[in-house]
Amino acid sequence: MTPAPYRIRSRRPDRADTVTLTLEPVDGACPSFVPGQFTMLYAPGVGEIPISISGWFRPGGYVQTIRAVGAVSRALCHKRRGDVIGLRGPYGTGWDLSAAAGLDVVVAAGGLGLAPLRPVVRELTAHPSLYGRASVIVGARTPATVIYPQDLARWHDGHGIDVQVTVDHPDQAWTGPVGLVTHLLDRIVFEPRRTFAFVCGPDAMIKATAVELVRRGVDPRRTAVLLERNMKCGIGRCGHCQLGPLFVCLDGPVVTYDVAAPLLAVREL
Amino acid sequence: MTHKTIKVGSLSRVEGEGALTVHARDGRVTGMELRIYEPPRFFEALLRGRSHTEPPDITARICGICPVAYQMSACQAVEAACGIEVSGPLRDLRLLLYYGEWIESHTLHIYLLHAPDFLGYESGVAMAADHRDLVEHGLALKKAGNELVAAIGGRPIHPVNVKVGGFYRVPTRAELAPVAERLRHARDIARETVSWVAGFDFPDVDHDYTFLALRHPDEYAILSGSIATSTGEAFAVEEWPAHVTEAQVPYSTALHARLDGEIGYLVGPMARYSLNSAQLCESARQAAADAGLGADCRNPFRSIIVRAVEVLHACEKALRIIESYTEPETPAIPFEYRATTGHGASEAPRGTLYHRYRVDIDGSIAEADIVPPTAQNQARMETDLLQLVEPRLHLPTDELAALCERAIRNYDPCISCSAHFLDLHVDAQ
Amino acid sequence: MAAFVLDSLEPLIAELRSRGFAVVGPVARGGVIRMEEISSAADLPRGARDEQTPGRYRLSTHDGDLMFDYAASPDSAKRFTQPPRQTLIRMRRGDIEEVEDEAPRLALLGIRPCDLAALAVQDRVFLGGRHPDPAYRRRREALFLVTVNCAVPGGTCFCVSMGTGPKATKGFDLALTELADPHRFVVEAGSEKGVDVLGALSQAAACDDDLAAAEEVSRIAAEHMGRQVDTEGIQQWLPQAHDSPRWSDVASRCLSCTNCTMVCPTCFCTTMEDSTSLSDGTAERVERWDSCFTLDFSELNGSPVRGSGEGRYRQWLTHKFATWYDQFGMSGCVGCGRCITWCPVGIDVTEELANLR
Amino acid sequence: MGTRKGTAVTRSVRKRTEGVPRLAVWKFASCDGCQLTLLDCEDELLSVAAEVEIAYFLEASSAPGPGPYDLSLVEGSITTPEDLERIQHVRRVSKHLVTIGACATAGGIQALRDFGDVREFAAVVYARPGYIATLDRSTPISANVPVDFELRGCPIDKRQLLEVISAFLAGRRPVVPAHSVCVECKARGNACVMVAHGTPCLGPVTQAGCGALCPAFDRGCYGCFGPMESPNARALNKQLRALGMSTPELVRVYRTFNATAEPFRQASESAENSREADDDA
Ligand SMILES: Cc1cc2nc3c(=O)[nH]c(=O)nc-3n(C[C@H](O)[C@H](O)[C@H](O)COP(=O)(O)OP(=O)(O)OC[C@H]3O[C@@H](n4cnc5c(N)ncnc54)[C@H](O)[C@@H]3O)c2cc1C
Ligand code: SF4
Ligand code: SF4
Ligand code: SF4
Repeated sequence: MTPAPYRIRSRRPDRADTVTLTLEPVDGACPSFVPGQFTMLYAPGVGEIPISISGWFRPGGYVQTIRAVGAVSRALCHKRRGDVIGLRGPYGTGWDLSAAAGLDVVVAAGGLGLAPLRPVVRELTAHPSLYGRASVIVGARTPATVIYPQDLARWHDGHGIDVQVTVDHPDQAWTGPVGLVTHLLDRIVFEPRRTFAFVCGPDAMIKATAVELVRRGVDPRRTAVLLERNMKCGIGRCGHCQLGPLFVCLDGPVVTYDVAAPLLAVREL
Repeated sequence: MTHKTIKVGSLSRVEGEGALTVHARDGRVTGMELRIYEPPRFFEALLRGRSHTEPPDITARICGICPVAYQMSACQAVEAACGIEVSGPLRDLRLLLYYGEWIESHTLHIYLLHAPDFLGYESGVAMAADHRDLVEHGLALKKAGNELVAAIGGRPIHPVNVKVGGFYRVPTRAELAPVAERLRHARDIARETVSWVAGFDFPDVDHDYTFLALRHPDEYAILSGSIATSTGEAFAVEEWPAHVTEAQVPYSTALHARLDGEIGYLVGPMARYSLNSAQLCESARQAAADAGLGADCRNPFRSIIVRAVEVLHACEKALRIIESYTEPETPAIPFEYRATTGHGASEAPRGTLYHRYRVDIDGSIAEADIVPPTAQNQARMETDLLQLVEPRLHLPTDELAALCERAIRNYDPCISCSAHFLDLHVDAQ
Repeated sequence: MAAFVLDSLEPLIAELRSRGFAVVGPVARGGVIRMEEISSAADLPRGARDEQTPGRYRLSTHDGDLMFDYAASPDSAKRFTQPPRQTLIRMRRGDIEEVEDEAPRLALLGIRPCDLAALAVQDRVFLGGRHPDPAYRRRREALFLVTVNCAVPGGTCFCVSMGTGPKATKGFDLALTELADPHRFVVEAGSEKGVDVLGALSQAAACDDDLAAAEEVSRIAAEHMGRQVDTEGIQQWLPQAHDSPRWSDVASRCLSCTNCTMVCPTCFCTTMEDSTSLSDGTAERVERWDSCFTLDFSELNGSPVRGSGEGRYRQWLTHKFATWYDQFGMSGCVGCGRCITWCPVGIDVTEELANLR
Repeated sequence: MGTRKGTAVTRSVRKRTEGVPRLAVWKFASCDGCQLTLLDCEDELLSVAAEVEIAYFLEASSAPGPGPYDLSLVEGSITTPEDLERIQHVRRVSKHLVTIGACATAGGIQALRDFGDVREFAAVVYARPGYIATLDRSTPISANVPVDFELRGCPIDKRQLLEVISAFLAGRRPVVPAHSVCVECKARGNACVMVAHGTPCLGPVTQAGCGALCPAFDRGCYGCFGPMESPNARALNKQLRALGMSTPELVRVYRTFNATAEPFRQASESAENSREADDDA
């Protein structure tokens, strides 16, 4: 339960309230990770919160994107290059990319949910031949809350991935689609019975998207979702993240929809 | 023609809030406002209809500085009404609790509120910048008092363990042992405190006070006794209403207490000391003598020495009680209420605190009367201020203002004892 | 396993103390049996008997020599294996420092078979997974366990239903059965440590009468269980009862006060508290007992997932009796009845389960 | 211990230090106990004073520094027309405003006037009540200006006060849980006084913070920290009645220091109207 010291190697403000940090261990090696896993980031004296890993850099360090929503996330966002913070992990389950081999891939993100999906898309761009058609659909509240706009553009322009973005509340400059992310499923091409989907966002977005995917014929066991629950320890000890039989920190955060569906269906579980 | 107005905007380093304005013309004080802007909280009214068991908890909230005093006077008034008396080891525990409050409250006043005046600082904290050791000693002494109150009462402010008839749970010897340890150290600090404050530079003042305090046959009265005065008048606490009356005076809406028709008597450390100093314990008496206190004390600036002497006395007495402490059989004595009136008085750090309750046939409070020390002293404070200011009108305004504020602080007024305080307006012309 | 007879516990207590153990045993304090450090058998609550019903506990004293003539007290081993508060780390000027508390060598004398079962649950929770807890291990390994088989189950006990009592079969260093007329103890060792301690005492082998009397004690206790739970298929049916109207019924009575989880010997949930010192900027991280009945517990994005009393009670009961199997392969309930006795409004899990079924 | 003669004139030794957070302590209708809690932090007071500038604290200092303040601690409730204006000023000059204690957070014991007639109250105490400038109600600070955090207790707890000050200075959430007193009661190792002694206790509906003081002294909690996050007073009242509390006792027990905190007000009113008693019949 003791965090290891990590130095902030670089800090990039993404959006008004969102920052991407690259973190490298002050000493020792950085443990490898599976996309989808998270770490517990500790802002000294303020608190510790789960944050997904959204990338890796050589020779060894994590890229993590944090939105300032409360005390701890704000403290982390305010850290500067060179500051030392604490890190535990990586913890939890990851996206099972091997299960998607040879299949069409749909990556669906709601808001900040794109952060843990970023390494998935990186894999798709690195080894396009291993997968079928690849699409990324993103829903955000406003155009200003879409994260990684450069990445999205590069994936689309440079790697031939079908990237679609929709927003709830457009601004003057917005020319793209407006509405729920599920509507974007009509705009992309995939063969439902031969598709693997990766879904991450708020509970409601996950549910709506997965339901829609399954209705179109995607196998729930091939629909991976990333769940979010209150976490204090990240290692199955504090009890906070329970979702029915699951410890989201150990059995998740990534689970397949066949597992998640009955649990998400129960109110206040 | 000279005309000036001296304003002490907000009285500081007093408990509660007040302000003073003095108007003067041609060398005469033409008006004075000792404005207490402590809003009234109507305790006597809201006690009506409450159970006779509730005054200790409720009246504690009149003052966070001396809640134990309120609890003790309240308990005794209700107990008097119900015809019981708490004695023996339970009474000792009450004394112990009370000594804790004396130590804590007096030390707060001496070190953090009063001494800075003599040494020329704005606050105890500022004083610590130059005299860290000194202030740390004071805080250690204060802490000893607080820990004593907490050991018996649960917490220093608004203790939870006091009830009519005794306590909810009595402490074990083991629980008191660490407190005794600290008290022994506190006693040494208290002794040093007396000689330290005795060395201050005191203005030469000698007032002709009428003093009032409790007197007890066996001890330097704190918890109970009868009323003694420097006029030689003595009476039982039940006779308080016959002797002490509260009246509204024409120039003020404040209730001024009168003793046998006379306005402006004084309660508090100086009164206690002057009336009962022979009953102080040996070492406190010795320390007082060494500090140059005579048989009585009539210089309010020197009241800081009296407080220090009382702290030493409290430490000594508390230690003795702890040393011989055995757990009482029961934490409280059982009783049945009676529909009568009961009176209770005890010596709050700031002076005699009187409570009276009339208990109704259903056990509720039909009537409550609370006379806190600061209300009793207010008239006397105003007289003092007048006497202080008039011959010094030539002094620079801020110096005079500081002097006035000091004069008020001498009395350690606890304005939160707001049961009776009102706005006081004085017209300048 | 060989059984022996002890006439007095005095030599045992002395032996344990001489081996550097602080002996923690039952004492009667404030009208309740508490587990506190004792120095002699004289500290044990001779003649004490309890009466436990939902939301009510009363202790009384009787003639006779029996020292363990009552059921589970509010203190289980949890307080010692998982302290209510512990500092995990301290951080000074960028240096993160792990706080390693000394694990006290404790001999728990008089803990009950259900408490041993609870320790087995804790062992599974804290040591059996992917992230074993070294601090728990240290404290756990420093324990010497002297259990006492129950003679009089409390009015709220249901260990027979849960298969955890009233007689201990494993998990102890020594197991005692207290017998009257004459007052004596049948003692068995359950570990090498136990054998070793026992070997240092002068004891006589238990005769057949002693053994029969001990068996009888356990048999009678088993017959007098205050309550019972039908555990058949509970792992399946309980989670499926999530829409039962019974939840809102119990929620109207439940105070969300957390007492049930606090006294439960297996409830392990904690939270973290971070603080900074004003004077030197030292940051500290403390882990303390928490409960699924608090709103912070499930807070997500500013509001609790389980905002209703219904949701919180359901989480607790379902976790204890059903999802615990999914997570740890065993029940989270050992049938000690503490949550029933110590619920201030007397909510009874056995009754709720019967009604939900 | 050294002796030093001083002058009567107060001089200011504290320079305004750049970058040091500035703390102010304000008083409204109250007993002073909550602000005294700051002076009762004997072990911490001087280190606090080294970290923050105690810029305005009349109880302790005669040199009030001017605003603005980074953190204002406000004690007491609003009961007079002047105080109504003064609290607006306090809000204006304060970056963070934290109320301390039951008076500032819930109106305090003086809010009992809400259940009666304040003019009658004044007449009981004063011969000429006409002079009294007071409002009909005693309102918490949050009823008058926005408040950043409310610290409970009558009085507040010293550890919690230090925690709030350090949390605000460190920019984190103060660790001041809103759950019941029972959590602390059990962590402290108390046996429940309701269960073990049949003593009525408000602990289950009262917010933690005191460290479960009353049960530790064999007494039922009397609710001085106000309602907890999810109080179920109706269920508790049923049990309190079973333990022998009468309707007037129930009404009174909620009407003390947090009488107008909404859940306690409701609890006392529903007890008063005996709806619960009827329900149970
Ligand atoms: C597996 C996982 C991955 C996540 N990945 C990211 C990410 O990549 N980027 C990102 O910005 N956010 C991520 N979050 C959400 C992030 O953890 C919360 O925003 C954060 O905990 C809020 O804490 P706070 O102290 O800033 O806010 P506050 O509202 O002050 O929260 C206080 C406390 O409440 C709890 N809490 C509140 N909201 C959450 C929450 N949503 N999840 C868990 N605990 C919560 C925390 O324990 C926190 O200590 C992730 C959450 C989980 C569970
Ligand atoms: S079940 Fe009982 S003990 Fe548990 S939270 Fe509810 S009222 Fe409290
Ligand atoms: S004594 Fe009161 S505070 Fe403590 S557990 Fe019982 S009900 Fe809760
Ligand atoms: S137990 Fe209740 S009444 Fe007693 S101090 Fe704590 S909050 Fe106040």
